[in-house]
Amino acid sequence: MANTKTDEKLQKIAKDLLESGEVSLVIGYAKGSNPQRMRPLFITKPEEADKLSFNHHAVQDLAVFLKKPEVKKFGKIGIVVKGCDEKAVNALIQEYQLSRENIKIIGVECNGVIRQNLADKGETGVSESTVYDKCLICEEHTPVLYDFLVESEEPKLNLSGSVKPYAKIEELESMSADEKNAFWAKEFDKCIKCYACRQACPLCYCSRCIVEKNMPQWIDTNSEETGNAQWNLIRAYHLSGRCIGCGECERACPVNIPLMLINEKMARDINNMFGYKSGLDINAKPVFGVFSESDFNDFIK
Amino acid sequence: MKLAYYPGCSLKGTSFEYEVSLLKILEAMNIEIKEIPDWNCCGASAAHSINHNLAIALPARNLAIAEKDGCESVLAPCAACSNRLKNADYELKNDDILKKKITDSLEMPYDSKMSINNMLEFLIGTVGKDKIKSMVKKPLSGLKVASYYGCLLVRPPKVMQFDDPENPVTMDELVALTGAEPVDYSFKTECCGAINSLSKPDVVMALTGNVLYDIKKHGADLVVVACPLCHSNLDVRQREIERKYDEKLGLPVLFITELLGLSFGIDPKDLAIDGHMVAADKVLKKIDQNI
Amino acid sequence: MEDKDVKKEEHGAPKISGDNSNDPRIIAFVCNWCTYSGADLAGTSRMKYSDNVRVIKLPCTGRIDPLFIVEAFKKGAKGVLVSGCHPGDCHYTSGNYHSRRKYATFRDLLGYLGVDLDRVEFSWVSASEGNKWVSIINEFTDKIKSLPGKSTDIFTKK
Amino acid sequence: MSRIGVFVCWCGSNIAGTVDVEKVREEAAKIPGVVSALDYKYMCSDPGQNSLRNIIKEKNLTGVVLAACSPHMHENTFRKAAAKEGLNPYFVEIANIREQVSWVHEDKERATAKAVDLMKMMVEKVKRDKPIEDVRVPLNKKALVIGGGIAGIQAALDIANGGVEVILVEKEPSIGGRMIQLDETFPTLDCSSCIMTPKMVEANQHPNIKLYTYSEVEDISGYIGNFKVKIKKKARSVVEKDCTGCGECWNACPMHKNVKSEFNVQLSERTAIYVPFPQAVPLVPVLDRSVCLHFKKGGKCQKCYDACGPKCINFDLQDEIIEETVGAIVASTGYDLMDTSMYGEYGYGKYKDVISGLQFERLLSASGPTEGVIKRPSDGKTPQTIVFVQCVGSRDPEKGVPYCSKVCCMYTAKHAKLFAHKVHGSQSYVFYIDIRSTSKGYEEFVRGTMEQDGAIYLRGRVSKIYEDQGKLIVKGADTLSGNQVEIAADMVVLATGVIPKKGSDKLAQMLGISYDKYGFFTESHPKLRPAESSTAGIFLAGMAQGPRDIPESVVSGSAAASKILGLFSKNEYEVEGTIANVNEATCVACFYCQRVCAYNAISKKEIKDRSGKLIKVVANVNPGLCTGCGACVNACFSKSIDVKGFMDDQIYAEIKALAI
Repeated sequence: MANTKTDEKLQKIAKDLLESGEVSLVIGYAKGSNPQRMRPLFITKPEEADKLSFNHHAVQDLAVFLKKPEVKKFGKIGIVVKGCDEKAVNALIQEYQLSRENIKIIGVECNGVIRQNLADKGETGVSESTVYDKCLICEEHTPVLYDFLVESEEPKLNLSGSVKPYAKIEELESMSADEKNAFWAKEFDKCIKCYACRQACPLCYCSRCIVEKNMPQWIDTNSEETGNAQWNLIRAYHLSGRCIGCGECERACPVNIPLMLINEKMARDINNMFGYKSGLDINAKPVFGVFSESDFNDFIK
Repeated sequence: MKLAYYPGCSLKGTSFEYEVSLLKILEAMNIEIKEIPDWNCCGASAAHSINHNLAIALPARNLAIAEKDGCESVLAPCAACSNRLKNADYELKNDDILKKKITDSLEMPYDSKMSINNMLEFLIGTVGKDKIKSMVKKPLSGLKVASYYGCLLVRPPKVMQFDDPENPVTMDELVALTGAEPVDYSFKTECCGAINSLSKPDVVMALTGNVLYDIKKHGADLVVVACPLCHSNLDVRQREIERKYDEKLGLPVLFITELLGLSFGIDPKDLAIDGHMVAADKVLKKIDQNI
Repeated sequence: MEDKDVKKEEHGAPKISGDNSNDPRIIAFVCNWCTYSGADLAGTSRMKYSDNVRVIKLPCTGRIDPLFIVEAFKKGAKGVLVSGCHPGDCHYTSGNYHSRRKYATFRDLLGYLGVDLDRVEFSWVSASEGNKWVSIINEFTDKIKSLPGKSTDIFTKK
Repeated sequence: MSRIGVFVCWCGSNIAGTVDVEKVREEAAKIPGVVSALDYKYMCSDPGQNSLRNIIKEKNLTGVVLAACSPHMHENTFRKAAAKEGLNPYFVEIANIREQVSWVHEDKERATAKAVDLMKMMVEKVKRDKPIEDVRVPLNKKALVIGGGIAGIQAALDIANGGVEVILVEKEPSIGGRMIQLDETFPTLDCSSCIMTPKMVEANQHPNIKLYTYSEVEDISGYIGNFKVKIKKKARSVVEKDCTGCGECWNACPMHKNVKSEFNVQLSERTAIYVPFPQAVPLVPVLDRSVCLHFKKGGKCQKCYDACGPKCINFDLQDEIIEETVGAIVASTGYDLMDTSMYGEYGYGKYKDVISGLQFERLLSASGPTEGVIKRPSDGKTPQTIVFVQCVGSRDPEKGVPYCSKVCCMYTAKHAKLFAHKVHGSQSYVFYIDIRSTSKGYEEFVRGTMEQDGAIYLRGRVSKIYEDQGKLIVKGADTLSGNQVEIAADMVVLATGVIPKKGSDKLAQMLGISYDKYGFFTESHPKLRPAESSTAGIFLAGMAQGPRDIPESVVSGSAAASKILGLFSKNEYEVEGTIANVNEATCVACFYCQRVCAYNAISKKEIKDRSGKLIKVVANVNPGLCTGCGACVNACFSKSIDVKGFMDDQIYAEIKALAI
């Protein structure tokens, strides 16, 4: 398959970075064996740069690799990121998991990525009905922070407003406690406690997850309803105000629990309550690292 | 960038000179603006003292139309209009509940990303000093010009975010660009009494009189304004004030666009300068003598 | 080790059965400085209040982790109360402020996942507010007794 | 294996009247790990305590639970008793079955059930108690005072008189602060320099005080008892020890009309080499290199050097960094006046005769630019009418600050009074919002200004000041009569609000103490610990904490000093051992713990291998600073930090003990 201009730009940047020794590893995308899928690519030699590519099938948030020790040991790293993924890089910097000096951000302008299930059926067009919900609410089509920017050649995502992203959230909000309970009990019932959601998340970087702590065992490890509910609750809680909405947890879930309905709801509410959106500013203090005397107090007697 | 233009009622009526001169200088500078289609009242005169939601909804509709039209910035030459538009935008930005209520009732979305400019912001910010300077063909040197800002351009400062609210200088800077000499005086932002224009003319005369006599005392040849309400008080009432206080003023009151037009070398007639109550003949003569 | 089975047979005190909806178990997590002292004041003033509540003392609301709330539900509590110093009064300057953010978020999340928010209560009770402590406990107990649902059952085995 | 003793107290009938104490004891005996269960009438009595001690000894107990009154009553009593038998005092837990059970419930059966629950909780808790040792921190008995105004000088003198060495650091060339700029002080009208100068001299000559003027604190690390301080002694260009303060140098300086005097608040000029005022301490000039011709024109001018007898001027002197180790710090950095240029309507800066209160002080002062004769800056004439405007910036949330600056009501009354005394037949007007004159003699003082000295007080705000024919026209409202007023004045004095000294927020960050949104340092507790900062070992004094007048500043300086002397009366600083503890193996260094710590107790620790290679970074708790509040535990996602005395597994066990 021919290189697009975007690909060429990416390859040039990566090549230059590796040649000059500014980074010792570049993480990016390469075309997969199936043309409708992109796969992550790790390159350490300039001559490998020509494999780099980017298009609307580049779904994965590569920032997840930045938490891996085997990647960290490379020291200075270049990474290809979409706007949403780049927020994960910012959040990692905010939380001291990454230092700005050690990362070269190769931002790509992204007009939406096609849902994998549709892509697998042959969908190649970016449109309101084919991209992920996160793309419909995306405000960072151009990454907020980058060292290099590769502009998109593709047409802008046209929003008519006919598709309502995360519509289920409002529906859930209007339900009674028992109805909500029933909805989530059914969803969590499917959970097999594989922790793929955690592994796929760029911000779940603890080396010993709370669920693995057994003195005391706060979260039951059984994969019955009870342990599942506890796990999903605590996962969502630990990501509240931190989740940058890349949707990787939901995509990784083998039993299709709609995790983004929780993540997005919390992101909205945190923004409403505290005026904070995650991953937009590497110098901002995380929402749970600070407080305001005038914080939301209505629920306290 | 597409520029929306919100004329408001004054520019289409009592202050037609303002629009005529604005369009003229824009034409000269080759700048295109697009009048907001189907615009409505900004709510300045009555709505905002009676119904808060309406006072927000009216300007919001104009902004929403402009946004839908693909504009990122809007020019509202009338100070009251720009004041109302900015107020609505500010409240919508800071109150999500109100925003939902208003956009629901308008049945139009509004993204709150519109940059709203009053005339002075537009001239200094969007057009730019360099551009204006390059347009000046007929420098107005020797002319002493007092800039009167009134209240609406600068207050409330938190919302207007424009210049120093107590000592604004933007218009003076524009005056200086034309080659005229800006006159410093004490009542730049003092109330002209516009709110009482019809109900308590005595108060208006006292307040406007204060402003005009102070300007006179500081030796100005003329006054420039960027607000139709200021203009009508300073210009239309001047004769009456002279009679009441028994002291001549004879201060022509021009819109800043007219003054710029003059310095661009545009024929005063094309700028509708003859449309004012206080004749500007002397001033025009002075300008002509300069050349 | 102290496991549950041992406890069940050994502790023969008047015991509330597994389903305690009619006589609900309420667990209160309180800070040492304000609310615990406020409860002490209710005691020294011999005020009477509902005996469904069990108090767990912590140094500060800053130490009261949302995990405790879940754990309390897991162990059969029908209502959980968290109480500490009023804003500005924290013995440790800002523990209650930090926690307030967390509780606001956690509570929101609990509600979204279907826990009836009437079952989780937060209050500021100072060392001088013995009467407030009493009315909060009484009102909370009454409320819990009146709730029909089993919205915390997602955390317990059916 | 746990060997727990449970002691159920009757408290006479206080507990036993409502709780079946025997039942509680029986239940206790059934709990695995409980080797002794006992009930007794009064556990807190001597026989009660003795039986506790005997059983600890006899049964070799590893933990004790008292089902008794509130821990706030007798926890310490029982801990001490246990400690006497060699049991770690923290292995004593109290189940509060009096305040939380017998006194508040009536149904004996249900009360007993609750008492049993509470007792069981505490048994489970005590089983998991880990030995806790109180932390002892050695103390370097030397104090640092930052800021040499009246509060700092007072603190330094008190500490020094207590026999402790003090380092006093002052940013300006002389100590004295704001107070030495004032003329006379309310309400007694004693002259500020007359009462301040002796204190300055005393501080300078005190054998226990080391004075660094024209110096700034550059860096502070460490913690209570052991702060490492770096002080930058800025290059003075004058060798202090040789200088006699004769004045030949500044008299010789050619730059005598170009630089505005900071001390006289821009109302006069100073030379490039100068002392800020004649009574400066130390009386050693400073060469201002930013204006000195020698430095600006390539070394040609050296008139001061030529004039200097002892030849103590040295153009080559460099900034010097001095390192000191101290055990405690007083932050008394004082205040600045707000910039009133945002009040464009008052024309400060535009009209020469609109001046600030501090400028008026200098005009009044006998050592000021006009030698105490009130002359207006524009033309040097003596004003006959002065309008004083209070609350310029204060109590104005829109443009200034919402708080009251506290001293303005009083100094304005003083200004009006002194004006009346100095210019006979003059008239002053004071615009005010409220008059706040609550200290001793203050109200009488203000009334005197109104009644004897004829100042006209107008309750209302000023909307505009403009110049007209040589007069300043002051437009304002007199809300008591309901009239708009216009006063033609010769001069206007603005009572400008006070704000914290510029850069005090930076210092606070360096010290790790908290400050409010305006930049004032915050007290550890606003009522009960007003002299302490939130960080152990750092104390506060003076206006840096918030608006206050001279006597209050002096009191706060003395308070800080007495706290330090108290601290230094022991050789070690002792803190409770209930502090946080990091699990370094699982810590991922996200430092949320550090963000929520109100005490700056958490720092970064690098773990390195033998070759010095960094293995990982983890959070580290400073035992001297940690108070054991536990906010860090709540902030930690992986629960890699825990707080002794309230450990996660203890809380878990307590909840579990309540399981139904």
